[in-house]
Amino acid sequence: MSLTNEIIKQKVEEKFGESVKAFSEESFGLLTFEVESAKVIDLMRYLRDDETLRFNFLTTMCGVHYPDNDLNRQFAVVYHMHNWLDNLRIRFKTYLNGENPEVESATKVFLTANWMEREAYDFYGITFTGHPDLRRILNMDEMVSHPLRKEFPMEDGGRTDKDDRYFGREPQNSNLN
Amino acid sequence: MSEIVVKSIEDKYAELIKQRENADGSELSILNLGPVHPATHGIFQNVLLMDGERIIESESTIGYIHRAFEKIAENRPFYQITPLTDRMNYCSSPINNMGWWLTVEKLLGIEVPKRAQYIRVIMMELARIADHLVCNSILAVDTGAFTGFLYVFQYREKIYEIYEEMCGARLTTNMGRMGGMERDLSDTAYRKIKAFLKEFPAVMSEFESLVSRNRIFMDRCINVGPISAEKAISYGFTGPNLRAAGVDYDVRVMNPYSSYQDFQFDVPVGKSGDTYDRYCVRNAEIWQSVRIIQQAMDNLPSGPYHADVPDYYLPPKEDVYQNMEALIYHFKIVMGEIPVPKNEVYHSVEAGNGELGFYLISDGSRVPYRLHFRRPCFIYYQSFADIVKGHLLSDAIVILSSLNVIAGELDA
Amino acid sequence: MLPLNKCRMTSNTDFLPILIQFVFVAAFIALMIGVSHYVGPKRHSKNKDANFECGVKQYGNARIPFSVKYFLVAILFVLFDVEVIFLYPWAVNFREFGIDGLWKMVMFMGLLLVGFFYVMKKGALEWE
Amino acid sequence: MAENIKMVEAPEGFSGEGFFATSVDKVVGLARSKSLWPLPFATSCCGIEFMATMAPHYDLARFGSERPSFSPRQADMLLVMGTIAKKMAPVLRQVYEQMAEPRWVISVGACACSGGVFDTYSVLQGIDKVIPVDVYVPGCPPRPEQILDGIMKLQELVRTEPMKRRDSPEYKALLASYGINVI
Repeated sequence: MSLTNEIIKQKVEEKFGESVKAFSEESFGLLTFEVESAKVIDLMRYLRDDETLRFNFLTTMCGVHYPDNDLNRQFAVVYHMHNWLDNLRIRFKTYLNGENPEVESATKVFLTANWMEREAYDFYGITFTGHPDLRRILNMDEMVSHPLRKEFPMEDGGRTDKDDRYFGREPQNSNLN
Repeated sequence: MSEIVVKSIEDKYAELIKQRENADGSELSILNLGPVHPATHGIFQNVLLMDGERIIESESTIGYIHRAFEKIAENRPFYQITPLTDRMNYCSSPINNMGWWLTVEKLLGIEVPKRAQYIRVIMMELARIADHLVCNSILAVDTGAFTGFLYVFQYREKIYEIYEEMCGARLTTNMGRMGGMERDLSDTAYRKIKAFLKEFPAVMSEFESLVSRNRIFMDRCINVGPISAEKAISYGFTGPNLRAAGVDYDVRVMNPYSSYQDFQFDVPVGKSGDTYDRYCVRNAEIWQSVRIIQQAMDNLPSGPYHADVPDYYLPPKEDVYQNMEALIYHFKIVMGEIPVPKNEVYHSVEAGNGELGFYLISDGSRVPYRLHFRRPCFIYYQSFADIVKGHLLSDAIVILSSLNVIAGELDA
Repeated sequence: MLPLNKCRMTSNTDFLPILIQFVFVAAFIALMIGVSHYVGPKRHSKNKDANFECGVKQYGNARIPFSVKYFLVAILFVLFDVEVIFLYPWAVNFREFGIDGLWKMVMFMGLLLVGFFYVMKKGALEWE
Repeated sequence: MAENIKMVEAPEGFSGEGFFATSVDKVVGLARSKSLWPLPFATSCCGIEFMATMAPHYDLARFGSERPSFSPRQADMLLVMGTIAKKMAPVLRQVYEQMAEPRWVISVGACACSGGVFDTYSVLQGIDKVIPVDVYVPGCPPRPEQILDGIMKLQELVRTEPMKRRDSPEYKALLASYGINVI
């Protein structure tokens, strides 16, 4: 019998009980649900090793910042997994605390998570405990702030050549006023 | 928060040097396959710990052209994000563009007419040929066969001419629109594609006869940098590098998009995942792409080249001056006020290097709330340190160019 | 009766042109290096004199003991390259040498071929 | 037959019976302009356009730049092509400083000239904040003809450059303004 979303939902709920919630399929038939940050790695290992589920591929993993959520739901880490044998994808998210976003590292389960987690750390400051070498990967090592957070401006604040008033923004860096 | 000790790569290796005194007295040395290097066809740095000629350990540093695509994507309306995508994998930019358009159309639920889908397939397969041509000819240049590069780049220029017919640009194509293509295949484009299909196979077989059975090339590439299928999957390999390892995962076959199911093509698969397999898989894929373009050109359906969705597709200019609705639509689209549902979508396409995925979270406003690019180069390049252990330095260079790591996609 | 001037002894004055040629060569080289050394501009700075390591900070120094394999491969190359140089004068006028010239060259190449097989059997060419 | 071949015209000078006298500047300038060895500092998309420029169709070798040298020691012309992130700026400056005088810089592409479309925190807004630039080639990416045009403009500059420019106080002030102090 081919794998369907209901079977996955039923097996995951029966294995993890109340730590998985908010199942939904309105994202174009792709089963999406939430999981507690403590249970992420066990869930991932279970999805990979279970004979009927067989999610053998971690497609991608990224951080998301929700500044106006309440404190312990301000950061989310979204995992996409893909079952190549039955061609089914799932997406599960885990919400993390705003001040100190921390989740267990998935490098023990999939080697591909190594750089993905370093990128999430670099962009959002989410620390992955147990990561072999958690450093900044894309930005300069001397950079202290985490640029993809919503409050971080896109343009480089220190530039002098572009006067913000011509771009319809308040004169942040123009020294003419 | 746990205080993360940031140790520079060189200090870490210095300790290894002190521990490991060699029997014959020759010390280990640190070599920089660094940012400005003829062999790294792009800007990434590998600090190699070397014992004479053999590599013991390697550490990659990337991010030298990090341009914060995901931050820019959060400040731009939907139709302005395509110029970002074709600067990711700039060897095959139409595939990235079409990937983005397919994601947005999936989110908005737009049904693209058959003719536009066929034109998109033609453009994507031409881009795949261009991407594989660059990778294989540069791999041949790295092992010393320079003439192949010169022959093959002539035909890459022909592909660029076809792009120019379609969208006016050679490299950063920004091709396609929400709901189809921006213009129909002009008859010069039609003629150029026909000419390309007629002449290219001869040049390709000449290139293959020059390089594939070349004694030096085979010695330099066979059994160099093999990777097993399980490790490739665990490292997140997709695309030609994974198929070279023996796994026939191809997004065009697994979940076909843009009417790929109408075409017959096979997915070439290697055995041992070494450099020669990656080269052969890319060569075979070029032949399959030619086959797809041939089929697409033969039964190219007639009809409109874009969906009738005035909310998202810019009305023709003369209509905008005549009637009022076209003016309103034109104004709303250009200002980015297009009706976008509050939803999230993940869609992936088979790019030149693997599965290029777009994870889009939209909160109904004119800009995406979060857009994450699943970049194949970024994901499989982390295995380079693992593959290259124990090889000679000259093998490391051949492995690097056979992995076809493109800096734009790596540091997006 | 042999024409007298045909077979006179080679006195050492016949080698004078070669000597002059050597002097010219040495003088030309010394001149070129000397002039470009003194006339050429010299600009130094800390960054400019640091050696180039792909544009990033250089670590460790290059003067470390390295294994003898490198030297072995280099010397073998020089040996067989010099062997090829002997082919050139022979190839230019091998028609005048005739058959015995051919045998001389075959013997010469044969000896070196034996040396080549010896090197291969001793495993000097394998890298590990 | 030979009227369509464009020969390099001899520099102006005083020619008489079997001799030709001209200033050293002109001869050296002519020689330098026809043998500029490029250092292809190709980072992103413009690098692929540079590969198209080196390929036989647009063939940069016709202008004497056949041999690209990746080490700054033998390079005359630093072709900075593509986006230069702030992480890359010290590397670019190090490569520029290690080039032997006389050296020239062409900044190819909008990203190198002014940061281009990427007005973000991580991109250096124009390489002339780090090194002095001689020729700017606009375009994103510039077509190979534009790159060739930029190189021809630089050849004009090289041909007419006086020998003493590199020792002149203005040039030293220019370098000092970039913090490059040469003794």
